Amino acid sequence: MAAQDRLTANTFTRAERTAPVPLRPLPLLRVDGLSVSYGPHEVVTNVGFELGRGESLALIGESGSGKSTIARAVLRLLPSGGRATGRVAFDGQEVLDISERGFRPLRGRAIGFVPQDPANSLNPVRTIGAQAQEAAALLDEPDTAIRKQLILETFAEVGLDNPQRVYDSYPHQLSGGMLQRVLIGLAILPRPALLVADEPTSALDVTIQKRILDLLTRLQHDFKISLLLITHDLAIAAERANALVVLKDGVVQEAGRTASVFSSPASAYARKLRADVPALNPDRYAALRDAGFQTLKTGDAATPKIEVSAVTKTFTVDGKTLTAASDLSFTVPAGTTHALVGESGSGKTTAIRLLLGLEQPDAGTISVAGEPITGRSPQALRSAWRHLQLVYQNPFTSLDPTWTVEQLVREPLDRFKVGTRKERDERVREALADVRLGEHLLSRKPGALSGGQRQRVAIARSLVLEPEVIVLDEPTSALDVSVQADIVEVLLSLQANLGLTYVFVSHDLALVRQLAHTVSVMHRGRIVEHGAVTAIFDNPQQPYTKSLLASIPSGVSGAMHAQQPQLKLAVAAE
Amino acid sequence: MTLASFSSVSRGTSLGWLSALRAPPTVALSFVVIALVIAWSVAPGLFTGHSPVAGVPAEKLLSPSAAHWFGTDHLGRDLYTRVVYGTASSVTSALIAVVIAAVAGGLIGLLAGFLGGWVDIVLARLVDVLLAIPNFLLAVIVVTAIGFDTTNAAIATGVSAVAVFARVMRSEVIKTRQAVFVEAAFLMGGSRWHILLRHVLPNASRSVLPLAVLQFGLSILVIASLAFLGYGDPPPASDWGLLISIGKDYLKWPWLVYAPAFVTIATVLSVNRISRWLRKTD
Amino acid sequence: MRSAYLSYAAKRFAQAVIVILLAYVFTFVVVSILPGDPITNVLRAPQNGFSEDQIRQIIAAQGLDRPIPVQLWTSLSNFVTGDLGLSMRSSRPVTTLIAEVLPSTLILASAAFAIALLLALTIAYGTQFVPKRCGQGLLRGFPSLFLSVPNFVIGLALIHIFGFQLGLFRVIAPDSFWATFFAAIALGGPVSARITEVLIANLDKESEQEYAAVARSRGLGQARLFARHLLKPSSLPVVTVIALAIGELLGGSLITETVFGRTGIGSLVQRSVSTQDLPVLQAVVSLAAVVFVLVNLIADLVYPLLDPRVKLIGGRRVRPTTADDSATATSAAVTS
Amino acid sequence: GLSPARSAGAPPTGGDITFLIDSLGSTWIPNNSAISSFQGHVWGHVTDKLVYVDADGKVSPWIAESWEQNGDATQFTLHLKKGVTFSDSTPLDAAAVVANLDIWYAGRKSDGINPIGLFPKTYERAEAVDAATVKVFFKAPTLGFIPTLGYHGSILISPKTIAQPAAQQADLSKTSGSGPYVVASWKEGDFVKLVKRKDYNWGPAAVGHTGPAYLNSITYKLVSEPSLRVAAVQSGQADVAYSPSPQELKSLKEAGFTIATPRYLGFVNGLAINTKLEPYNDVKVRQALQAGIDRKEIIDTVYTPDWKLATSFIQSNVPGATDHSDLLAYDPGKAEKLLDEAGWIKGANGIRTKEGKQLSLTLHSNPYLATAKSVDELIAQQLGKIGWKVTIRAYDVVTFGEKVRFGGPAVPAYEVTRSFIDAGTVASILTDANNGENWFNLGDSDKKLNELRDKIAGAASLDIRNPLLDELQTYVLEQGYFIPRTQIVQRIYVQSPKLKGEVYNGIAYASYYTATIGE
Ligand SMILES: Nc1ncnc2c1ncn2[C@@H]1O[C@H](COP(=O)(O)OP(=O)(O)OP(=O)(O)O)[C@@H](O)[C@H]1O
Ligand SMILES: Nc1ncnc2c1ncn2[C@@H]1O[C@H](COP(=O)(O)OP(=O)(O)OP(=O)(O)O)[C@@H](O)[C@H]1O
Ligand SMILES: [Mg+2]
Ligand SMILES: [Mg+2]
Ligand code: NI
Repeated sequence: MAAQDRLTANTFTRAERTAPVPLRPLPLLRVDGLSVSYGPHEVVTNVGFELGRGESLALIGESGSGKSTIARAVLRLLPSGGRATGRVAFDGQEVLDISERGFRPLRGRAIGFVPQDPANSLNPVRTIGAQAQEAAALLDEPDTAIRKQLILETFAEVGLDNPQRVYDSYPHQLSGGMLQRVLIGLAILPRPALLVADEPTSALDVTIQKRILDLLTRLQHDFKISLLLITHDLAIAAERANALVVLKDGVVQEAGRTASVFSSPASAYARKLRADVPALNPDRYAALRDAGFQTLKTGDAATPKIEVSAVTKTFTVDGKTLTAASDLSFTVPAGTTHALVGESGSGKTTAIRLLLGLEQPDAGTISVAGEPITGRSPQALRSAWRHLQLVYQNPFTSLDPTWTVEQLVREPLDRFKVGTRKERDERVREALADVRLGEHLLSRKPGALSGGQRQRVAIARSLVLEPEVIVLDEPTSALDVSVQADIVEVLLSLQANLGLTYVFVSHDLALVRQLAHTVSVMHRGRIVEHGAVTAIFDNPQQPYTKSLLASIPSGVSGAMHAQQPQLKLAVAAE
Repeated sequence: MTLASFSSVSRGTSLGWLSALRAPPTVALSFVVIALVIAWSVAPGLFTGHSPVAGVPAEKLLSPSAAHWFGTDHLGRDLYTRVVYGTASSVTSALIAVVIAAVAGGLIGLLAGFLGGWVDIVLARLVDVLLAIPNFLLAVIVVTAIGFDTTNAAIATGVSAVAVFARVMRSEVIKTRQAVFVEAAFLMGGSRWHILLRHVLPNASRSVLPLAVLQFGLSILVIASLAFLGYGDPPPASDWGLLISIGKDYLKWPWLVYAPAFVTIATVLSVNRISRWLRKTD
Repeated sequence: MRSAYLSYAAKRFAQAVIVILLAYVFTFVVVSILPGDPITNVLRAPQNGFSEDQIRQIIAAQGLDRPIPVQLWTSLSNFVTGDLGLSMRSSRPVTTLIAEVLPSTLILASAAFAIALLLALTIAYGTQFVPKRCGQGLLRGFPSLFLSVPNFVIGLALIHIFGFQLGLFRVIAPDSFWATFFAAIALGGPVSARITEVLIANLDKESEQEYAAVARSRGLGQARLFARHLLKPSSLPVVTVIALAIGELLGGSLITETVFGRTGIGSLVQRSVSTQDLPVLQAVVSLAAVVFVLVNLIADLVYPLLDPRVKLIGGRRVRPTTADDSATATSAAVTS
Repeated sequence: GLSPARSAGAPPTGGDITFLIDSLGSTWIPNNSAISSFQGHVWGHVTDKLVYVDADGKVSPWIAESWEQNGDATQFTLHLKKGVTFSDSTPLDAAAVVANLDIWYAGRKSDGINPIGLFPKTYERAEAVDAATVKVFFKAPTLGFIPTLGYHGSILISPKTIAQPAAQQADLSKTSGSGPYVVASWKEGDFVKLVKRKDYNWGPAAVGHTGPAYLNSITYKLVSEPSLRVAAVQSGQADVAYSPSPQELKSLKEAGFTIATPRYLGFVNGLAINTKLEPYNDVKVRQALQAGIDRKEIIDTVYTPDWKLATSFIQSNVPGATDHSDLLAYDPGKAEKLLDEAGWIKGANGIRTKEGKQLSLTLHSNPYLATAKSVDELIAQQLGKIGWKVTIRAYDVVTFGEKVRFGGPAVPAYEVTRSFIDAGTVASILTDANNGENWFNLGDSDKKLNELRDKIAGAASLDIRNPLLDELQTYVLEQGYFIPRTQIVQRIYVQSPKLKGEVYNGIAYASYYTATIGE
């Protein structure tokens, strides 16, 4: 399949070279036969695309597919060891093989860059202002006072409330969202012709994410900036870009206008990708989810598995008290999935840590399967944990890197002394099979597993005890959509078969909608709204819930409404 | 046996050898040097036909030649042979130092980091004291207190490095203790000690390994310096440090200093290179 | 914020005092608890011709037959009042002995420190400007070479080349400029190598950081990137390493002073160690501890002022660290 | 060249010399430091002694112009030179001498001032008869008293200095002697600078000069590396290097440097055997040891021809020493035969065994002698050939003092390097009577040795004593009680050819009192 794709990409570039369309205006950026390798490993192979002036193009693909690498090759910012071959023309000028000195004038002035990770993209020991002055130096403006004025104006433009304070701050004194806006501001300050934005929102909350994407779209319009947007979120790409390039393992799978790629994806990969995006497929798991729910409902739906009543938790930091959970109450019937949603810092993790007894509440009671959780020592909680397990948010940190998969999955059985040796071996294999992991992985260590495989190991580990309740803290937020889809499927079928009760934490409302039965919306430590998923999503009562729901990328491309018909793209299907 | 454990420490299983093969040329060269050093210490007899103790007094102080690669010493013994036979003791003493430092320091760091509270406070002050006394001064004081020979010099060197390991171990343990997988282990029903031994220790030890390798090289130098000050084994021992320190009295015949010094430098250089490589690949 | 700083400073100061006292006790314990009675043995040397009875009288006259805890208590209480006692070896006041040799060691150590720092900065910063093809690797290999050569071999080689062959200095005048200069090179070499290693590691780490790439995307050249962005964050952690290196200069002076025939703390220790001259050893160790603790105290107190990320919480220094501080920590720890 | 050979005409005065030394000892309290072989150099120039003992052991007048003793050697009368002063202008008179004799004998222990260990313990008291006459009383006959006055420890110090507390005495610049030089400045562990005393006028007649010294100053500078000391002299940076490595001497001599290897009066370097310890309680084993050491090879390999083969167990320049080279010849065949007879049979590995025990010998290298380890290694090789298993132990000075003792149960062979002035003291050291050191762990068990000891102690004249001494030497060597290695040269000097006229005394110290430096 890869060979096939490669062929098409080649065909395209060759066709372009031999028969250029004479009347077509010169594209701002043209990438042609670009390959990049790190040492001996080629991670980007023969990629080509074009981006016209004032247009936007999204590079999409799962993690590690080479998106950032392409962006960096274009920007000539490959890390040491990276080597690019092929052709990259900016405004008709070949940029790959000119000298660093020759390329430098383009930097910032003509090509702006918004990096992926706002927290690490500003020098931590210099003030924002000092770094902004560097960007402002690219303007032909000798007067520092005026330059500062321009900086402050730009900060205001990107929606920073108090530009002067931001100017004087050090990076660590600002939140991620603010930093991301600063970075966008610094990138657009010299009014570049091309803006390369590498996942500008992946680290942010949905609400802020929407604001930033809106800002980029607006800037693109206002200043006629071309946008090379990199994202792994198909929904965002669909909403924001005129054109798409779908990558897998460094090879272009499909490229074309957003509308056509979405309406009729030509490659199997793009089709699967589209199907896995929750926002585009809200009812994908409805049948699976409700099947399990229905069977149970007839049984003992009356007895709630989890009861949380009037729980409050405050933390004291720097002498200031912070209420992370305030008067939380909810119940979860057996065999159902309850979701906790809310933006970052709203108290979701705190709620479930209280639920597991990892933190003790200041007030309120919690019981799981009739057993009280509150007011017990860790030793006393062991018996509760026998039936109550947690899957952590981050599969990269929740598994001991020195243990093998077998040891990891076996550990709870050994600790709780479940069954005989033989039976334990048996259970480990069953659990791995449940999460669809092959036995060949048994002797691997987490370092040799992909993120999705790791998270499945983590789930297997919590399943192996056959607990009644599993708490999942954003179990898929670190993963690609396709992996996420696999895991969700596993979870739902297990629930259907075993009647498990889930508490599911997520900030991805689209995902919640796909798999939860009931939901609590959290905001600043409080539950602002709760009830059945369908009821809340279809008819939100609270303004906060409404804004959350509005931020879900619809997958309906804004660009599709834009008037850019002459967009010409390398579309294999054409 | 100690040597076998050293080489296995360096990377572990067959996978380790694969990556060793893919190592940069300088690292590969370093491994070759270390392999040679190990071979010398395991089977010195295979590398030379001379005796390290009995010389021909009439052939004293000959300059390097085909017959005597490193020349002969003041009693007519083949210096190359003495270097080869001295390897085992040099390597062993450096190992003793590292083991003492790593085990004692590691234990202190482990307990301080994991138990926290007053245990941490008490141990931290102890480590501070050890840190506050310059390493070499500490080694000299300890070796005078326990007597002068190479093993004691190794012990003193180890003691002087305890603080370093304790510090690194403690910070690693604290880092590890806060790791999510440690909390997860509690949820899996693990007891404190189980978690300490099976989760925290192996993980925290990983960054101690390059340090231990580095310390190995450092120990060779410190023990050599102690030998230079006269705190080494009696003759006819031929540890590298002793050879250099004997040679320095015969500077008119410079190979007596420079040949063993060269071997020492090559070994330490290789060990340091490997340590740096380990740190990078980890 | 101010009060947080003051309470931090007070706490660090109290710790420092405790460490110094403990170092004093530690030396006493190590030297006197372990077997071997140096005084008696020196007296027993056959050329002295003392009878056992005479030896016993001499020991008793100096109060060395009292129980160890009593001796410790006496010496500790004297120490606290600033009385360091008499050297057992030469019978002269320890304060005089130290005062006599301290200037020479201070000169050597500061020269060594200056050279080490200069060398380290030149090499480390040099790697930023020397291109890969024109010997950057050589420059990078330099510190590990210096770290692999026994310090006394460097010293002997320097003396032979510069002292005898080139006649730049006279061996019998080790306090002359050139003699001090080369002794400082021998002493400072390994220290400079440590600092260089940490600096290079930090520079590499920092230049791999995203912000460096982002700054470059704004059109900064290597020189300005280095001066504006990399210099400060990569040099900050070195403050800690430097503080630890001071201890090594003191320890290293033992060898360097012996080799170069200088009189200083190092050679004083060497002389005292062979006779287990406890009062002198205790004084030197405490002095080393004082220096170490003071320098670290200063480093710790200055650090929060230099690095805006550092927060002082409840008398502790907290830095929201990036992933890889352990490399620096390791090298820093090794340096001590 | 041990006697001052000088041409006629007034020698040039002036000049400064630098003497590189490996250590400057520990304390400078005169009593506690005087016998240290390092400080002896300085004391030799700063202080005078009552009598002078030359390299051949001949005693001649110095501050004591003449002396008498009573018949049983229990009372001595010393007549002092007049007009002698200490550098603090205190006169060196009878009172000063009495003060010195008293502190040599008793020290001031409560103040940390030790007695002089080798000063006769039979001392009773001394009294000043008049300003220039001192009478000394002993509890028992003490024939060696007069020579002892020329020994290291017997340095004359100003009574004012003697009266000072230890901490003051430890400051060399506060100590006054009556010697041709005074301490101008010093720094512990670094250097001692001496300048000449212009009014000095009481040098020992034996050195042929009594006026002020010629050289203006002498600086003793500590350089601990032997190769550096030598290189400094070679490159003209210094004038004398002390204790070079013997291996370097040959080329130095060829390059025109003066090499001095004066021998002190005393025992040769050798091993005192513990006769209580298996297998050395067997005379055949001891004799095999005596014959199994190739003394010539030691000199050829470790030393140079400046070293002399041992001819007895005392140095050949000691009055009364006789030549017993025949007893010390290398004869491995004889050694093997003796061992075979004693039942030590060579095994497959070349090591001899008897009743399952290996024939072993542990040598404790003497920490005071730089070449000791090399010699021990060579001996280990030589004995190895005839079936001995030799182990070498090396301790520092402190541990050596603690672990290694004459006749100690773990020490089969104690390495002796010891100077003395009078051979009469030798015999009494060998057994345990009268506070003897009991070198061979014989106690009182060897009748013949006891007899010789008593006869020698009671001998009232040298004519009676010398034949007895010869008999003692033969007996000790024949019995293999003492295994000589080489005559000892403990002090080796490498000297710039410009420096001439130095004198070596009976304890092999170089005195530059008579030396001059040319261009
Ligand atoms: N500095 C580097 N050295 C070696 N390999 C690298 C380096 N940077 C990236 N890679 C590899 O190149 C491949 C592409 O990485 P890249 O960062 O371009 O992916 P991406 O699509 O941006 O992923 P993500 O969505 O996670 O940001 C990956 O396999 C990655 O492991
Ligand atoms: N141990 C703690 N000490 C102090 N403050 C804490 C602690 N744990 C959480 N908080 C604070 O409580 C608030 C709620 O945090 P929590 O982790 O529950 O949010 P969340 O909804 O899980 O956010 P995210 O989506 O980012 O995971 C935050 O302001 C957080 O800083
Ligand atoms: Mg990326
Ligand atoms: Mg959370
Ligand atoms: Ni240290």
